[in-house]
Amino acid sequence: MREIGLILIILALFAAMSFASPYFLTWENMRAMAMAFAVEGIVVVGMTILLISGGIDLSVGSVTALAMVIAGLLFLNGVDPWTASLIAILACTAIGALMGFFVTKVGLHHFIVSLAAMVIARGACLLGTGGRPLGLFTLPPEFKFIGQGSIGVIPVVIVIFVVVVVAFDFMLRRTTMFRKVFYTGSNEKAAAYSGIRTKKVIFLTTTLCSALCGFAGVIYMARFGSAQPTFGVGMELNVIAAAVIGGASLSGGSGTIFGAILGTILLSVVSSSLALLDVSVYWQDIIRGSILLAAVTIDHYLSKRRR
Amino acid sequence: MREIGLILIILALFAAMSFASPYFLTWENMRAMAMAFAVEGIVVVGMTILLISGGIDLSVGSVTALAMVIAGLLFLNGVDPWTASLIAILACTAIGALMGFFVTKVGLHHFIVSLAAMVIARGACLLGTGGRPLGLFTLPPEFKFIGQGSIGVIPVVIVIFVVVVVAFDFMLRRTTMFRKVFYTGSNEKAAAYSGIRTKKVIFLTTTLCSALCGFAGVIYMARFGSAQPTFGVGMELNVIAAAVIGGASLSGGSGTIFGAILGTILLSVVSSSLALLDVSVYWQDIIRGSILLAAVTIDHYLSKRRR
Amino acid sequence: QAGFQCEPGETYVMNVMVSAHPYWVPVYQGFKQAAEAMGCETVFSGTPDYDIAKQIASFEQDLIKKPAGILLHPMQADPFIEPINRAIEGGVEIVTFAADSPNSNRTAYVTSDNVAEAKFAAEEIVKQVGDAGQYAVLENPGQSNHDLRVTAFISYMEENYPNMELVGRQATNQDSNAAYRATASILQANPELDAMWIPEAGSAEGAVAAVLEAKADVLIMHADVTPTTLEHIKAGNIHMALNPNQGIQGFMGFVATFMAAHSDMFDPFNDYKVSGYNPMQIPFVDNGFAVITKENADSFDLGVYMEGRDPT
Amino acid sequence: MSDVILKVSHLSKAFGAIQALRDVQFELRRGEIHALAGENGAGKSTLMNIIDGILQPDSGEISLDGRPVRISSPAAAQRLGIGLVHQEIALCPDITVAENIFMAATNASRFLLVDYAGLHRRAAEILSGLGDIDPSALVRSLSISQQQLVEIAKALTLDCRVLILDEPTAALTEKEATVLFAIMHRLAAEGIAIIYISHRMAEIFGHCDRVSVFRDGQYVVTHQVAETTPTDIVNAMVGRVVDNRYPAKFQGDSLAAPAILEVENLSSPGLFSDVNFTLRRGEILGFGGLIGAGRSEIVKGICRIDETATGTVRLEGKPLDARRYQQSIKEGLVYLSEDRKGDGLFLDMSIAANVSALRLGLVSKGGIIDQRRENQQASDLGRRLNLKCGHVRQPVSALSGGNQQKVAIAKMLSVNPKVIFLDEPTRGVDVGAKLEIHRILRDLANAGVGIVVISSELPELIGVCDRVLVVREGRINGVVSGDAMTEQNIMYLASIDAEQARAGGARP
Ligand SMILES: Nc1ncnc2c1ncn2[C@@H]1O[C@H](COP(=O)(O)OP(=O)(O)OP(=O)(O)O)[C@@H](O)[C@H]1O
Ligand SMILES: Nc1ncnc2c1ncn2[C@@H]1O[C@H](COP(=O)(O)OP(=O)(O)OP(=O)(O)O)[C@@H](O)[C@H]1O
Ligand SMILES: [Mg+2]
Ligand SMILES: [Mg+2]
Repeated sequence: MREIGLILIILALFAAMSFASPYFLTWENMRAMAMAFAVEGIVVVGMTILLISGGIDLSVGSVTALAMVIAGLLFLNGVDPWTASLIAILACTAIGALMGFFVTKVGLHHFIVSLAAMVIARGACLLGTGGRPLGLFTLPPEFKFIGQGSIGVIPVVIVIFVVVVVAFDFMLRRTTMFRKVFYTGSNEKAAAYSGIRTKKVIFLTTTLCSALCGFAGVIYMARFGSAQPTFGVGMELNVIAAAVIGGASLSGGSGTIFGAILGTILLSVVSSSLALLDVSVYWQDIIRGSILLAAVTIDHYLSKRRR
Repeated sequence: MREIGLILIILALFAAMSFASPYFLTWENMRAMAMAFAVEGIVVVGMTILLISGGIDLSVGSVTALAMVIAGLLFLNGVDPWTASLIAILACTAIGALMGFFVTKVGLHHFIVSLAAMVIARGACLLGTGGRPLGLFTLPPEFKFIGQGSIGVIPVVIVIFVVVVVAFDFMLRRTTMFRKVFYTGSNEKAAAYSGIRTKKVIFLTTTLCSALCGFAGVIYMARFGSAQPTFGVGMELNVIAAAVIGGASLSGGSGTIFGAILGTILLSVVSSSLALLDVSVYWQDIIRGSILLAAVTIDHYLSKRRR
Repeated sequence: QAGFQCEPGETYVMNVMVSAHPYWVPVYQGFKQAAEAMGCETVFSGTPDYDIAKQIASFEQDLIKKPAGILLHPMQADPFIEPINRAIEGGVEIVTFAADSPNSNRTAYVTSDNVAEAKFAAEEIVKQVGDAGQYAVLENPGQSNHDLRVTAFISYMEENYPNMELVGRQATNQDSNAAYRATASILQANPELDAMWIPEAGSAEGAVAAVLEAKADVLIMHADVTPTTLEHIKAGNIHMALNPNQGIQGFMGFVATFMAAHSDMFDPFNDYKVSGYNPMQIPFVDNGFAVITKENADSFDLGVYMEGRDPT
Repeated sequence: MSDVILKVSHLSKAFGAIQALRDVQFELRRGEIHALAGENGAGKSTLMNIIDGILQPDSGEISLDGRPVRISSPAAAQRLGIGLVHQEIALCPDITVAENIFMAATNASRFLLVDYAGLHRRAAEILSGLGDIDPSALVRSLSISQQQLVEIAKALTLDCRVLILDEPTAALTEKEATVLFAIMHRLAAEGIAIIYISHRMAEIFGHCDRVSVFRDGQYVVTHQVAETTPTDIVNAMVGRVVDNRYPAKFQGDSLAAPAILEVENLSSPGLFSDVNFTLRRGEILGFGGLIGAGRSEIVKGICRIDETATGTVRLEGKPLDARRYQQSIKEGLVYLSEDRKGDGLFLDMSIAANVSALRLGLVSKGGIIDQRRENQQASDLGRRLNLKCGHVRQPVSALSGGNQQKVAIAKMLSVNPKVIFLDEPTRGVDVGAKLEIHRILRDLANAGVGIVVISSELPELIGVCDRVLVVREGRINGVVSGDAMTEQNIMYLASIDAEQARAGGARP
């Protein structure tokens, strides 16, 4: 399994951290750390699938924010939060479909199309809110429950995250539908010559990624009880990095959800750990960057040796 | 020529803007617009060459900032500004070389390596300055001349920009040295089979890109008379977008400096125009993104028809 | 014609960076109200980006239109020296606000006193939790006013209340998810944490979510305000917010710019005639800050304030 | 000075668990054309890659002119005077033909600037002898056989003492191959030593001086060509006696059998025009012609891979109204591409995933892939085609060229199509497997599947097909069948316009 290297690195990090801080291996800390990456993890799932199909999406951060803004505005205008969320997710899906259109029908590159979408979606957030965050304190408790509640001791957010990850991981590994994503990303021409409608596949992965951003945005809204038009700036690099650390190829054709989530966990746990140890802010970036580099280097050698 | 589409689009934009605003076609406005992209244009040159060789660099913004910070700190500690600048450029070159090492010797992907470099270089900026900009008001006038002076009516910055662009454009088109960059990016295996030391080529393009960032950073310092640790956040996307709009391929093997500079001009003139027209900020992003998308779509069709 | 009146068509510009940020909205309203009172035109300009080169370009483009004066929020001090001086030489008067370019020839600087805010916050925290305990701060390295709020706070605590211990100091850069993560970790490491000081509202949103989730008893104070933090103040989750008087900042900013442009109405007792500088020199105007608590929170709803007003 | 220029001794190389070369020896003499023969995966390309510095041996020694050398990279090999034409085409797609041809020269150039005019002039000179290729075209726009010619042109510019050609004629027709052999003989006469790898016995016996045989990564034997026979070589390759006859042809009256596929007035501007033919039940139809004649394009037009082609196609009497290739596949038309690397295979995916790609439904249930069935399918077909691989979850990229081709064919055979179009199906496939493929095709034809074979190898066309359509400049220039199917007739039709010939009174 390709992911063993990453698992070992994460375990090593956990071991080191539990020596360094008595608070690390507590239930509360694990819970807090998981909450910090769970929602972004949903976006990582979408990005990974898109990367496998050979695409990329720079708009994830602003599309996520747009979902919050749309749902928030609708709610403030009297729409019930569930309908509002559904509409917001559909709107994000439509953005993804539009990007898919420009990529597959017009023939532009994902990078440029999603860059334009990133700017436009951010603009829509600003236009919708006048740049001001929306306070959604009045969201009904049963809606807030998605973002803030717990089932037993497990936060709902984490349950949702696990369900999404497990479902997509299974589908990506096993279903014929998602196998076509691999074929398309591995060699688009060969896939077309195998009777796969590659443009449709790329259209769908592009759309799916935005839809998952919409879903994540709605959860963020329930969680923070607000809609921030500037939410998720720079998220794209983090999300792509997580997928790539987890083994996804930027040229398409390979990657796993499981690996990408491990990448997410690695990045997030490093940040949380630096905060837990109260490392000086001026050193944090340097340490974080170095750990990232060290981790991928070690993983690279580990996976080379196993081959 | 591939660039004709872009030239037409830019001309159309100029024509539309000179109708829309009496201030557009003034010498002062042209000067202000050119000053806004000239230094970044130098970074675009480095990025384009790197993209052609098949690489990518996310660290350009923070490496540029680091050059300012290093040169600024040295100057404040008594080093003369020319020596300080040289050391800063060398330091950035060393960062590029280090990235090149991780890419070519260790075998990691440019994306991840440069992401780590981006975080580390930003951390170094914060560490060196404590997060506060360095005031370099006392820089000697002959040094400030680089950034603020004019030769006749032409600002020195623009002269430098034009020289760099013309020189690299010529070299990339005509010299045997830079043709190898195309061969390597187009098909690394084929290039290697022809005896080209492709790793060396990639190492050098990676290093060159950072060196040009260093150079740009020093010019920025002379221009602003200060060193800002937070300078250039998000610059990478802008720079890559400019190169891609100008025809560079993200999978390597094609691109021109001339095209990339046209891409830079397009992006920058759109921003400047929106500012000049006092378009509501809440609309600016939406308009900017839409123009970007429209421009690449039109360019795409124009270049398809010519084929 | 009265002295405090504009010529027809006389225009004043307010130029900022990250121009979609809601902070500018009430400032510009104050600016506009002053302008209307004096029969002047106004323009809101700047760059939506956090990019100094772009802000300078937009500033220079403002100059091309020859306004009477510009109220400027310079993203960085020194890069603006040359453009400001060139503007003034070209007959456009410049006043800075919320951030300064002290080495330039700008005629006035209007701001809230970040050090005063920090002192007030420190005193309030000590008043609430006592003078021996633990506190943490979130910060945003590189943004000068946020930096000042944090550093002044810490040094004031260290000097006056040595038994207050700083146990967490994390950079969150106005990102609520980063603030959530950092606060959650700080709370894990410091279950006894008493108070937090946060220099802006975006991070406060994430921090309060983490505090609520951990069911910790932590007193949160922050600067600036958003609708969400406002609700948290009303709900008692956030103790208090300190908000600069943006309206005064804009109003005084306009007045100072206008006066700089109409300096001929003023003949002070000094050497300006021989030295050649603008007689309307006002090194520092403090626009003050408001303290937002559960009781007065309703007055700080920007949405309500902006109803029926034109944002541009 | 001995006339041995290159000597390899005790060379071994393993890829993980696979021992590609085991204690190999080999000797090459100045001025000889030395053939290498061996089944797919025997290790021929691996040995060549080691000699060219692309791979490093695990152990063993290479000496040049009697001196041991370490060849660390292709650049080092070039300095030693070793040039290699690769089995897999490796050209820069976004660069012009001329620049591709002179890539090595540009690399070694001591001049600062590229002399484009000179490059184009010299490229045109070299190409003029080989085929009709514009030196200023981008390589991306060439067909795979034209790319193969560019590869050869590239090697001819190298100033080398040892020239290695790894299956250069796999996708070339007789005409181009003849030109190549003439050049090879000229070079050999100048004292250059040539290693020539091919699965075509006729070429080995027609043009080479000596032949060395490899089997399973081991060196077997070297013969003077004059002193051995193709049968001996084949037997040495596979280690047993091989029955190398083509399978029996279609027995019945081909004109009376019901039509499976009828093509009428098929045209595509600039590529081909007015193509008419009928494929009958039980027959194997061949397409002959020179490189760039348009054979591949015609077939792509029929399958709707080229969506702009106009004309009627009837499948089993009913008009086929597929607009896209995907619909053609559903109707039962499949196409094996001539460019296995470019559009035939998913190189970084497993053998099993490649084989199942055409119809995942066969190895899945309710949309869920059953990996066991997928593996089973691949290993069954692999066994039939004598596929040499570690296991079916291995990536295709780790296979030898011929074995990759077998995977591509296995993929076609995994579904049950009505008509199969095979474009250069046995490109790079060894003698044994080739026969097996021919036999499978014949069995399929007998079972009622329509088979169309495009091949540049005339003996194969003649041996396998019942009828051959000869294409010239996008038109069907003639049909040969039965005893008229001779290399001469096909070559004649391929190169001379039939109508003009009739008018001029010439006869085939
Ligand atoms: N990169 C690789 N990784 C793993 N195994 C490899 C790799 N390259 C070659 N092999 C294996 O080495 C063996 C020899 O392959 P090689 O390409 O030398 O065969 P060949 O004689 O050239 O065959 P062909 O006639 O099919 O071209 C094969 O079993 C092949 O699977
Ligand atoms: N994508 C393309 N763009 C432009 N021209 C093409 C393209 N593909 C093929 N051609 C041209 O169409 C002509 C017919 O090519 P085709 O591949 O059908 O020939 P062929 O008879 O199959 O020969 P080959 O042995 O080269 O495959 C050639 O001149 C080729 O250069
Ligand atoms: Mg081979
Ligand atoms: Mg062909």
